[in-house]
Amino acid sequence: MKASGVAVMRAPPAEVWVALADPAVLAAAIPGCRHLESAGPRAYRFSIGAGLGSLRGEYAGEITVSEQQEPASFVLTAAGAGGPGTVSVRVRFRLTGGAGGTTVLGYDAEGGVGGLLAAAGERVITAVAQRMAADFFRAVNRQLHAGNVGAIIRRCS
Amino acid sequence: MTGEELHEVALTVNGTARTARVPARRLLSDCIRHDLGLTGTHVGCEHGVCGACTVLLDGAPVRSCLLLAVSADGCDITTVEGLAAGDGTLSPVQQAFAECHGLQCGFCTPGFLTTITAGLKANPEPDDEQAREMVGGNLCRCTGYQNIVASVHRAAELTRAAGLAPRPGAPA
Amino acid sequence: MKPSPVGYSRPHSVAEAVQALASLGPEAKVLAGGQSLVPLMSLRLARPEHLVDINRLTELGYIDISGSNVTVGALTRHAGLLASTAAGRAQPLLAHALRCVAHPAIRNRGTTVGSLVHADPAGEMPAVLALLGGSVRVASGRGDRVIEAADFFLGPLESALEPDELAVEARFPVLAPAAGTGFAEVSRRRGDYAICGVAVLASLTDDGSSIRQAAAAYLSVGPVPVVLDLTDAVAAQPAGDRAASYAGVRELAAQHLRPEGDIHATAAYRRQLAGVLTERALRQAVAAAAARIGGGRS
Amino acid sequence: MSSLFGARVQRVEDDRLIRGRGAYLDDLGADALAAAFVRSPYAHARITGIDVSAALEVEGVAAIYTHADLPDRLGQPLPLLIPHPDLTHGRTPYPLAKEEVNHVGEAVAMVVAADRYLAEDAADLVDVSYEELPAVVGIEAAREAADLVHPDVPGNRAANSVQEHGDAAAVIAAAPRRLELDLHIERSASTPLEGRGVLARWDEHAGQLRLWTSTQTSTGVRAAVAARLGLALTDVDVITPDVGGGFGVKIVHPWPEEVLVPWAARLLGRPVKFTEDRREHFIASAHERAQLHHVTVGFDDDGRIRGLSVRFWHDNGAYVPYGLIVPIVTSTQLLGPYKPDAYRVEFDSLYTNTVLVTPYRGAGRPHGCFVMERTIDAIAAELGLDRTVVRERNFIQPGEMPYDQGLMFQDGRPLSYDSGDYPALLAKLKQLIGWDEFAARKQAAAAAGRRLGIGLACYVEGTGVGPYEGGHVLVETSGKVKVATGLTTQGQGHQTVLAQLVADELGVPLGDIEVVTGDTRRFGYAVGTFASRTAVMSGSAVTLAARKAREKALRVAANALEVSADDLVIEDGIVHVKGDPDAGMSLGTVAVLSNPLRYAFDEAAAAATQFAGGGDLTRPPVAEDDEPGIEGRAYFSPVRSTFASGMHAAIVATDPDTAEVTILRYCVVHDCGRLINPRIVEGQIHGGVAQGVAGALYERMAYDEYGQLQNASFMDFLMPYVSEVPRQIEIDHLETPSPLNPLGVKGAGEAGVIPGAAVLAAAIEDAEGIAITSMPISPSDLFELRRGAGA
Repeated sequence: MKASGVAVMRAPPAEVWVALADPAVLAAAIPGCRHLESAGPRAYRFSIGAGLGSLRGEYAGEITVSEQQEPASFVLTAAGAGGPGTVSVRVRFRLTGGAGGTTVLGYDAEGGVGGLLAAAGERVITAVAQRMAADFFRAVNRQLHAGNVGAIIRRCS
Repeated sequence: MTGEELHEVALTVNGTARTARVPARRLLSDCIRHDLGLTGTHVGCEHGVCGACTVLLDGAPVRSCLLLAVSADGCDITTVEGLAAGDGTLSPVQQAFAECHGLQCGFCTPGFLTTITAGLKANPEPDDEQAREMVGGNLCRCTGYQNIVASVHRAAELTRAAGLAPRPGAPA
Repeated sequence: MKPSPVGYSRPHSVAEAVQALASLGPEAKVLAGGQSLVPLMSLRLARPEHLVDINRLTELGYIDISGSNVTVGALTRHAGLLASTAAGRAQPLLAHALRCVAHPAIRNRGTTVGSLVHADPAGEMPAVLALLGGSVRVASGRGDRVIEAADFFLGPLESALEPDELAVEARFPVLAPAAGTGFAEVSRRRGDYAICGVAVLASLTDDGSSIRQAAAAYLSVGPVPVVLDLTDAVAAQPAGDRAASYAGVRELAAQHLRPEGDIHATAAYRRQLAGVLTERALRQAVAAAAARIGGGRS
Repeated sequence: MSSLFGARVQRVEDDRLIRGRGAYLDDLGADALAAAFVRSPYAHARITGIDVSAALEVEGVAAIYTHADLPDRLGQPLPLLIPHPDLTHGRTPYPLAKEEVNHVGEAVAMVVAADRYLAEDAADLVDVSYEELPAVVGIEAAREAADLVHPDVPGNRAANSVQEHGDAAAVIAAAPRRLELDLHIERSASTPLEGRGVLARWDEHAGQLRLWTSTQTSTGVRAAVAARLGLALTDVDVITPDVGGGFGVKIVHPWPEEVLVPWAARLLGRPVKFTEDRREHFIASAHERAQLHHVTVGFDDDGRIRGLSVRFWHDNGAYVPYGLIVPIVTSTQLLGPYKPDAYRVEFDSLYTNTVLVTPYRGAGRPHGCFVMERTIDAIAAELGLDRTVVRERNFIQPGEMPYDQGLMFQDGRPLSYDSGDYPALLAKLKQLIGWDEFAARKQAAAAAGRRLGIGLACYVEGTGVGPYEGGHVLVETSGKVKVATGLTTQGQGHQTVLAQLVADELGVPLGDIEVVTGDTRRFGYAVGTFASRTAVMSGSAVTLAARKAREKALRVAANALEVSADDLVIEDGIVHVKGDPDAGMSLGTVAVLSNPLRYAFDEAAAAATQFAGGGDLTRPPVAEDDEPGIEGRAYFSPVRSTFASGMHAAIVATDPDTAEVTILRYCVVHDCGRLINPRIVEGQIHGGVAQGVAGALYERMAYDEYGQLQNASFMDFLMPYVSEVPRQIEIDHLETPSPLNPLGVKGAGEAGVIPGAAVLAAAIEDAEGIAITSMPISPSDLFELRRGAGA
């Protein structure tokens, strides 16, 4: 299963980079995220309630960030398991400066679902993934806009 | 986990009033097979694609694996066991399947028999296209469908011969 | 493959139903035909805590054709709507599309409104509602509201219904006098979800000589039904002329649609189908419109 | 009485089945506990922990078992059923995974509960922690072996096998012309409408087990279960109920469930039942077909094949319980009706982290046929010759029979064709489909903007594989005849066909004969139902058994009637003097007289009691060399397989816009020796053709790179409806009797499926002018091929 896309973030790459590295931002942005905690360097443990319409499930697992080339690109790997099955996804993010202090955030996601989920058919799963990606970027944008980024930068310094 | 709430379900099955106490999640197919003991209705996929579990709900073919028994409460159900006459005489559709070698392993057959029974009521004289359409939602792995389509035509013939065809305009 | 435990209530009025939904909260689901919900439950992909079975709300089993809409109650089965010659006359697209919805046994139980609420991007009826610019009336303890098709489909398997809301009816605008519809889809097996499907609505100039407007709605090419205005590509095309070239619409479809690939079809193949089927459905629509005008004259 | 051999007799099986009175596995055991399994969601992982505590809390749960609970014998890997010297690294699964899982769906824990709903509830709550390992998916990945499925199997290679006659390399090098092809067949599966299932009852007092299982071999299951549970064969009965289709997948045994369910039933002292659901059948039973082939062929300017060398790679999935049968069949049956001067075949059987691979109807032949027929079509294209001409020039001629291909077949015996007339078959096929008239039709269609194509494919199929089957025929005092054979039936009409044979031998009405299959209580020695062997093996065995019963009946009747047995005939159940129907007695009476009695239980029996008089008082009532009763038991064990053959042709239309393929005509000519029941043989061909079309145009197993099966449902695994199979399957027969069995018959069960992919690939290629080298092919695939070809 593969999905690619581009999202325009209303902040320069440096800020977006910091935002995407911040558990608080991720926790607020990952659709259905119930809980997200650090699990060592560039690793987080999460539990989310994900799904769409009739199709919902609770998942727990780990996110790791790798291949970081600040502020140009990084790879986010997530693997989780829950009642309906298993989910594993690997997303490469590419950050490039856009017009008016924005960031064009390109992503190439590659993932698979296992267990019962696989039986749901790729048609539905791909749709779910795209929906979640869209929600994720919208939320990150909201965070950036809500001025949380400033706060983030302060926390990081 | 504590016991589930049970619901009383009253059904008229093949003309006989039957009741069962089942949890809300009990599939109609399981209720018919296991609670009522009518195992002629078979389950081939439990996601509504194969049609083996097709029964007639108030006369219309439905997938019994896609209905909850509680939701069918009060309905009239015909299963394969209810197709032959009271004296055991095979229905035209059953007879046609035997004559035309319309079955091999026989597992999907009940779903075809119920579907065609209702189909011929609605359209007593199907042309080849309509005959194929009539069985178009049922899977069979054995026959390649050739003799099943032949059985539809033969059943229509037998029905006409027996004068069982409904008068034009009569309710299907 | 058996559903997980679930609570059950069977209201006997819309009031009871919305009350139940309000009190049960977001993990409750409405059970109408169940032809999409029950298999998901058997696969344990859907695990609602409670079902509100509306199959006793016979008051919602209506098809009402008055003025500008074919109005379909929440308990009207696909088969019932398909069998309604009056509905077929008022809006022929309903029958065209319904014939492609799964198989008869599914249509005997599945409800048209239910398939809209399920909001499967591969479903035929959401595309029809979107193309015709219909709407869905929903009820809740907070009162009724009408959701326009354009706002109804949020994403795959996600409609604009709030958890406490019950969709009570769908409204499909009737066909305008000088208009016609067409429907074409390609599926791997007859009755399967389409790899790509297109519904087209076209209207002709009053004298029927040429096309005034045309629009298409697509299934299985996006997260929600995609509506595309074809007018620019076909306006002023002679309607009667069989040889008329609709190559323009293929272009248009290819440009504007961004379908995804899956195990059944590559994205490129879907785009190809979108173009081909748009042209096929458009030809049907134009021919139908011309026939209506001809019929009207004679 | 006219012979029933060759008659289109109506099936005796059907009455029960069309009344809904069939008794399939899940129709039995209403009182049984239900089993459900916790199955791996990962294709390859190490099990780091299993916590069943929450699951045990579920109301109605009787027990939950993991590998740790299994006693010694049961804790061992399941048997490798068919060892082979080339199978150097055979691996089989544990009934419940021990430390590692090797495919999605592998059983990790078994839950037994009051019903299946509760069992699934508990299974959901069994908490298994896994450490995911890299999954090996697809033949290329297995071949590269960057990761290993089994750490102790280098190169993921279960086996490497070579067979050769003549020096293929040298002959190819010396040949005037040379071609190389890469050919690929994807995975499909048997997918019977009824999945697997097993029900066990343990009789504590008798210490005996009774097992019902949806299998293709009840004696095989009995032997395996007895061994694993430490029971005597005499304490295990295995009964095959009505079976909702098998097509190969149910010949594998014992499935984990077949040993775990009886074990649990004995432990719990309650009957236990497992009914496989559809999703389980996709991920926890077996698949077939996936192979990659590289062909090198040397031929002359006339299209005569000089040397043929085939190198192929077989995806055997995570384990190989059924050994190398599939690739061996491919490597031998690939030759079909042809006779290259030299042939070399080499294959690797490779492990992948996917569902295991075992025979599916056709069992390696569809791939072999695809490879050979695509090769011949390529030769024809290369030389600009008609495809039928190249085939004719390479056929083994009738005068050359028996023809030894110089290889070893799947039964470990010489690949030697017993009979067949391939030129005659091809002539019939060309006639049937109108081969010579097609060019004009194609041209006319092209003028109208339609693309038509025609293709054909030929095959030879080794059927009636040994080692043996047996039959028992008993005449009851009622005159009714009870027939038993050990192999099982899955809808092929065995009861009807075997009854036809016995009716002819014994001269009794069909209605007086009852045939029982697959019940170890009735017949304990058998092999199973596979390789299209029932008519040949059990057909011959029950015929020989019936002849013994007949001889005995004639002898007893001759004594009673005081005539010579040579003067007697049996007609309509009456033994009487030739030409004098009145001078005779019923077979029932003969049965009574054959059994000297002390006690009478009815009028007829009284005639056989000791004071009824008659008989020679100087001799014992039962002679030293004799036995009471009219019965016969016989076994048939042929020296080697018999080889059926056939040829299919199809005409297709391909949509220039949507790339959809429509089959306009599908023709079959078929030679399975003498036909016992043409109606049933045609039914077998219909079903086979439908599966051939399915494998060519619709069905595949879509694994992603993580080893997840993405289409594990009938929604996405595209088993054809009536709308996807040819409207009409036109059939013509040729009958070249087999000299290897008393009936002159050959197998017919698998034939229909074999040439499907080859025929349709050829027809699509002819319509499109694009080489088709990989099957199945979907409209999307064809569209992409067109784009690649710039079409």
